[in-house]
Amino acid sequence: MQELVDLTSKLLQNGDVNVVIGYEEGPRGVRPVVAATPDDCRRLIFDHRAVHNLATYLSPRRKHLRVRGRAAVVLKGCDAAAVATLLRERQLKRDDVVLIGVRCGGVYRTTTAEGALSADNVADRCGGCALREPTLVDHLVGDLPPEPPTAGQRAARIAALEELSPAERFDYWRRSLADCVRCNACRAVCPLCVCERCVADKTDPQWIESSPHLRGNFSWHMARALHLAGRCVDCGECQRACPAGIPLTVINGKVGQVMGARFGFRPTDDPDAPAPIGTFDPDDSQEFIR
Amino acid sequence: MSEATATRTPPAVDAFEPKIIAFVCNWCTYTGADLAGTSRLQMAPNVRIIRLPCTGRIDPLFIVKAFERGADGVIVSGCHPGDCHYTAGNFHARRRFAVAREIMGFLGIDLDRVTFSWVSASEGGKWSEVVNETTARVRKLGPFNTYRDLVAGS
Amino acid sequence: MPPLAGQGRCLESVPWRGAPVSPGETTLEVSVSHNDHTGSTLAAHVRQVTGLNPARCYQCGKCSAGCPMAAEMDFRPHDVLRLIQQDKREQLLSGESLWLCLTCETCTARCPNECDPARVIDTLREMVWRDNGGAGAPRHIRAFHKSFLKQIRRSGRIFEFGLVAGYKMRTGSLFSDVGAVPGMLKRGKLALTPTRIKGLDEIRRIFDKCAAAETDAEEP
Amino acid sequence: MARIGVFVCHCGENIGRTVDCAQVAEACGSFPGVVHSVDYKYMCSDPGQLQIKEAIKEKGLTGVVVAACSPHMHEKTFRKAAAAAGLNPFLCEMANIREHCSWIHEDRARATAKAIDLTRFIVEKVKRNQPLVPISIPVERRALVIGAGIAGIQAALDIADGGREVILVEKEPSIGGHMSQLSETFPTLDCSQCILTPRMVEAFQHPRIKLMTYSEVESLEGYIGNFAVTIRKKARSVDDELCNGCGDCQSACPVKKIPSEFDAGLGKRTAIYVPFPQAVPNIPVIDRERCTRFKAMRKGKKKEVCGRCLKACGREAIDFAQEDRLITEKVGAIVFATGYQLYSIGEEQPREHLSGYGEYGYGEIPDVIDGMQFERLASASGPTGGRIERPSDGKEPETVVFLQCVGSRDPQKGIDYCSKLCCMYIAKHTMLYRHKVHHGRAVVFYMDVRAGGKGYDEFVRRAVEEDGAEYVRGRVSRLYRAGDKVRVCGFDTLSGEPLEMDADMVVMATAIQPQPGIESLAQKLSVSYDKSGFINEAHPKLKPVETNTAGIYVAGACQAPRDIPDAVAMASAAASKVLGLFSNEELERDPCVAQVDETTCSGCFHCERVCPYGAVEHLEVRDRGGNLIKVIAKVNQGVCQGCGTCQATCPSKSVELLGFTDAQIFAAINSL
Amino acid sequence: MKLGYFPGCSLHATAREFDESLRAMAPRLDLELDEVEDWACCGATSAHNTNHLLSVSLPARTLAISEAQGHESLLAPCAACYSRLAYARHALEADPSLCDPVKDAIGREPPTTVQVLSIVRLLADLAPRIREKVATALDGVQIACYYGCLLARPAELNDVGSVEAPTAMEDVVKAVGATPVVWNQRLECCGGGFSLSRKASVVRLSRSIVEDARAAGAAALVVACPMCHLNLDFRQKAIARRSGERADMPVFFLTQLVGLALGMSATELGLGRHYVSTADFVARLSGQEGAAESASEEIKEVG
Repeated sequence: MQELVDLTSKLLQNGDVNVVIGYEEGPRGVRPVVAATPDDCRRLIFDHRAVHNLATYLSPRRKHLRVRGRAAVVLKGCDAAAVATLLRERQLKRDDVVLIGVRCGGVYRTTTAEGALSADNVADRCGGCALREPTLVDHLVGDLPPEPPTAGQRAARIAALEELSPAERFDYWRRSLADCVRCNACRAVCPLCVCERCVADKTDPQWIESSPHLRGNFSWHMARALHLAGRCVDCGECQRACPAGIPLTVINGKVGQVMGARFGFRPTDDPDAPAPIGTFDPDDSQEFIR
Repeated sequence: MSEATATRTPPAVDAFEPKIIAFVCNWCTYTGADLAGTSRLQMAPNVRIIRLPCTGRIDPLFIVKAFERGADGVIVSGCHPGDCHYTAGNFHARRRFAVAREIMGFLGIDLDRVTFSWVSASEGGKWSEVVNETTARVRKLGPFNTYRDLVAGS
Repeated sequence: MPPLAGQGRCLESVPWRGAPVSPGETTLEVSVSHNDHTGSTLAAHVRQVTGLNPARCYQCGKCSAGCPMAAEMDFRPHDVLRLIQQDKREQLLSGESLWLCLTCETCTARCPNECDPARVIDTLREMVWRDNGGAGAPRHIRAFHKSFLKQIRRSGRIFEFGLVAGYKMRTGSLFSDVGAVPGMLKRGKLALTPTRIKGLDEIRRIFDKCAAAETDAEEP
Repeated sequence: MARIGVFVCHCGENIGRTVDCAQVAEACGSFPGVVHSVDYKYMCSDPGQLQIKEAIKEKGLTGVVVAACSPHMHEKTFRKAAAAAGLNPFLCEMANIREHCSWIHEDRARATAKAIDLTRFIVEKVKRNQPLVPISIPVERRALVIGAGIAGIQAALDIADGGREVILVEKEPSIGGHMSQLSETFPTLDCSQCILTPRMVEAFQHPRIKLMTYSEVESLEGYIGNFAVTIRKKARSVDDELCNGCGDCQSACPVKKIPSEFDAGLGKRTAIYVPFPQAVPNIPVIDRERCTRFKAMRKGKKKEVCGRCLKACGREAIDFAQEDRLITEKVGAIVFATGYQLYSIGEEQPREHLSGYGEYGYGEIPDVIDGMQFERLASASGPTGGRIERPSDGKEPETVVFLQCVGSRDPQKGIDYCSKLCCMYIAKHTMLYRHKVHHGRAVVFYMDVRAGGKGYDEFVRRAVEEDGAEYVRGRVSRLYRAGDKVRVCGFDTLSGEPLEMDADMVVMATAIQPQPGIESLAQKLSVSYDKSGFINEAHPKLKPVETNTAGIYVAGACQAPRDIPDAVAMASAAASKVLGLFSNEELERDPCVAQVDETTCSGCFHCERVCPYGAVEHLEVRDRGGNLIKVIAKVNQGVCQGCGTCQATCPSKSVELLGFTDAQIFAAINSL
Repeated sequence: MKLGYFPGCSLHATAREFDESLRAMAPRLDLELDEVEDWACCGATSAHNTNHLLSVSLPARTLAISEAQGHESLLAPCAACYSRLAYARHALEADPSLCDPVKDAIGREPPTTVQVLSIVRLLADLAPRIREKVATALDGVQIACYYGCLLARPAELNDVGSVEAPTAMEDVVKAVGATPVVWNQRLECCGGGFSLSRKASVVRLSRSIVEDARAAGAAALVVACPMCHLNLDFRQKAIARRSGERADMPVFFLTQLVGLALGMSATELGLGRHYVSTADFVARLSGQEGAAESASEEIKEVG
């Protein structure tokens, strides 16, 4: 994508930024890259395989990246929504980064998929995306591609799970979570897990049992879902990073549905939009309260 | 009031008696429960109250923690919307509970084990109903060892 | 001071707030109504059909003060509401006052308490019409409605000559206004043959489904 | 190691009847960390308390658990006893085995088991309790009173007479409020200005009252005892030091046809003006919207036009270049007394959800006026010198119709409530009118007459019986012009007949509403208000002059429609609250407040978003070189009220609510 | 601008001139009227006085057809029809529980999009265009704008300005150069549907309207409702009999008044169909004696 290459080269040349975080061709499809010279920028690409949420690299926990100075970062709409959340939660100063938005026609589930986007290979979040042209950004590149197809598998899976009895659902998750080894990859990759010290690491008192047994796993994934409620932009990085193949985006998707249905929440790249948790409406529905 | 009559006759030794933890706010529900006492409203003896300043103080993970420790049911109760001693704690809590409840349900915790209620300082009667209904419901569901024993299952 | 979540706000449905009441004291309830609206009283009927609560009327009389027909009525709009409140069914439903309402909606527009007398009166008329075909209504008005609805059922539209003729038949006042007919005809204001719409079966279906009393069988 | 003492109370038979107290004491004695466990008939009695004190001393207890009644009943008692024995009072807690156990159960075995459980919860909690020290906050013993109508003046005078300084802020050029506009007052018919003016002068001259007229509250920071208020002193365009109030500028001003606000639009004023002759302070202000010179300046004209006031002033007090000034003052308490306005009857409404009364033709028909306009007509200082003249042609009206409840009790137009004063002032109007126009008819259309108050009903009866006011029960549907008269279409619901009549003038008792802009002021002060804009009191019965922000009090008609005696009573009540607060140099606060762990806080400020009190501040953490490392949350313990919502919200659990820490609660849960 | 058009029964009979003048005027204001196919009577007073469901279902069928024809807006010049159609739309929106029974009755999807438009609203919106195209300005002619009940009330259906002080009709009258008089009775009821069944009431109510307009100095009344027209025009003779004095107050449909200003002929506007002669009024407009005669000729011819 020449426009992207030109823009980022110029940013580096002019000294506007010290590094550019973007995508390049890698051995297994597309991968993130930190470009430090205009030369590096020539490798920058963007296509349906640009699955990663590069907002992760703006998290304050990535101290090794922060020391490299002012960064420009390539963002899809969903990634921009994550940046907006970082801004809203004061984890990032707007002036410290240059945001390059890409008009987006959807991405695959994996970095290595090929062929036209279809309902079978498109990422769950892409269908009906309202952020295909991010507004938060400093620069917006590319032409607006056609709308992505909608993947229905996840919604179907959520619906199917909801059909089950509580005991059957419990059983399903018991089997799924049994594989969790608490490697914390989901936490490490999440652009919005920004705590200095995760609640799961707190010892006195201990909130979440830390050894990888099922009871601790349940607590951990419940806490994770709770802490991401109203913040998660559904980038799906957690599931992609999970070595145990736990269907984390199914949980995220369910939480997203709840936030949407109850509080009209959709991920947005407006950092001034109020977050649904931390605000309230006196008339919030309370059908579950006696 | 079937619960009250039930308590008069000692239960069979091996009958299941659920353990229920109630997280309540100091200003409304705790005081409402006090009023139930002053009014001598008989109710099931299965509920153990933990007093907190406000429902706003209640992290949903408290509920999970209670299940981990072998509670069979949980009650969460505070001031009616608009009556919060701290103005808005219960409004924030309501949003948090709404989400947490659905997540718990989605992960397979039977939501009949958790009761959310608003009980004001003047609703001693309502408090006894909440206690009795929750106890009856949880008794029907049986013990919730499933959760406590997860640690053994893995 | 940063914007606060709870204070410095308008608390809509809450009349007051702050410290909790001490035991034994009741909280102020604002939205709960203990008025029966499921029973068989007139008030319950009106409430069930329209969602309006006749108990809201505090008899200020503003409706009747503006009513163009008040001078000719035995029960003025505010009397109607009062009789509903007292559940005086017979007295209210048998009188002709209900039928004198022109539905000009002046009462409704000016009612301070959202009682909507016009809608209430329509509801009562419908009740009477359904129960006994509008017995109690002044003969001419009753005849007019019957002819009018019959016309619609037959033709789908109003054919005024036929309407007038039908109405005159019913009232027997064949010769009042009869002098107007030539003038009307001269001015092209009366068509002599009815226009029937194509979808007459649809119109009949509507009448049947709405359980409207005007069936063909009713009159020759 | 913890050394906990458990004291189980029988409460006579109250607990002992259903709970085996000895068994509870015995069971508790075996809990880890419990070194002393006893039961006793009445723990709250002197000998009971003595047992606790002695045990603390003898056994070296580090915590005390009293298993007895509700902590709401006796927590203070036992904490005091603990403190007397040298134990930090916050290390003493109660297990509620009476209200929550013995009184609600009959099965002795199960009640006893439950009592043991409840006591165990508290024992586990107390093991993790920390000694806490009550927080003391210094009190700035000066008060701010917002609004200088009769309520504000009264509150200011009471506080000042009580020996404390007061800043009295008024947005209009003069103090006095609506009361200064009134002709006479019910139920005594004494002249309003005659009783008010001395009060205004007293406030002006009081050594401890600092008067700030033509000023508004811009912003507020801080908390009870320690507010910092910023006041905007609007540009008067007249130097108040130099002006001697001679009035030459007013005489010189060529713009003379501006409807006077003080005369409710019935009289005229100039562009530089003193609102009324008795104004305090007697210093004019230039109405920059209307002044020729300012108009020309706004249009960008370079040349200085007019300036006649400047030339007329012998003291060179006119200052066209004056600008608004912002002044910050420190105060410890605030009285909110901004008063009311009348519902505007026309189509245009200051509050968007309200609709006007097109059917009454206000603004279209000149002889339809509101109650305040009638006050000005009847006032000896008014535009007609107290003669009742109708606005259209100056004729003395021979029939005056009064309409009550215009805007009040009218949910359809947006106001549900009763405005409370109208019944009384309409009765007063009929009397004033009949006293001046002996042959005139005064007809009142009303719905109910609400005259609850000392001498009030007698007053209304007098209007009817002695002064011949004719009362007709019914609302009026429409007013319209009939020649030079006003046709009134009403209905007499008592006789059951329509009633149409022609009036020479119609007076409408329009609803009482809070001042426009009260919502934004309330937001600045973070006090809550109802949907009509009236300020909410903290409790409708028991805290009628407190708002739910500590240190801010409310008086007069900004809280609900209030007549003069009510407003004055509230003002004095608020003043006494303020003086009570100021009787201490320091405030003591419950130390159960939130505390942030600086090492783990990530500065996401979720806590700040949910805090109902604005207690969360930003703390910059710097390294030794002064470089900013991070910005984290810090709880202002003077403001925090201890709800703990921040703690539940904090994702990394970096906030702790002292007295209810996670460790304490988990300990209780874990002991299940 | 293309609009759905619902003439209603009266415009095919007693108020033919309303229909004629509207159709004749439409092209001059670039309006294209697309009549709703096979429309039926709105049910009028008789339906809503006796059967609420019927009173919603009859108009709902017409509205549903109109939507199917692709109309975004539907013009209902008759104020009574406007009121019933607009009410049906409003009721279906405000009370979702009505949707099922109505759907069952009309055998179609109940309407959800079409906007019902009154002639007064339409012409008020077109006022700038009318002002541009005025051929014979009615300068200084005093007109009493009569709204009656159905255009202004109830508030939910009002599209002519506020309930107590609407201005839309005055805006149109001003656009053609005439002067709306200030008078009292413009929102009072004329007796409406009682024209046939309770003539005495109609005469009583209409009389006070005509007399008030006259007292205010109006040269003519303007209406937008066939019932009002019938009561004020046709019944003026009976009013005169009652009061002993002839008012001779011409009563125009708003479309006719606009048509006159646009330079259309009396024939085109159906002025000859009136009971109270409009000849003098029209003659004074053109300000020529000859014109007065020819106007009156033309009007007679039609009559």
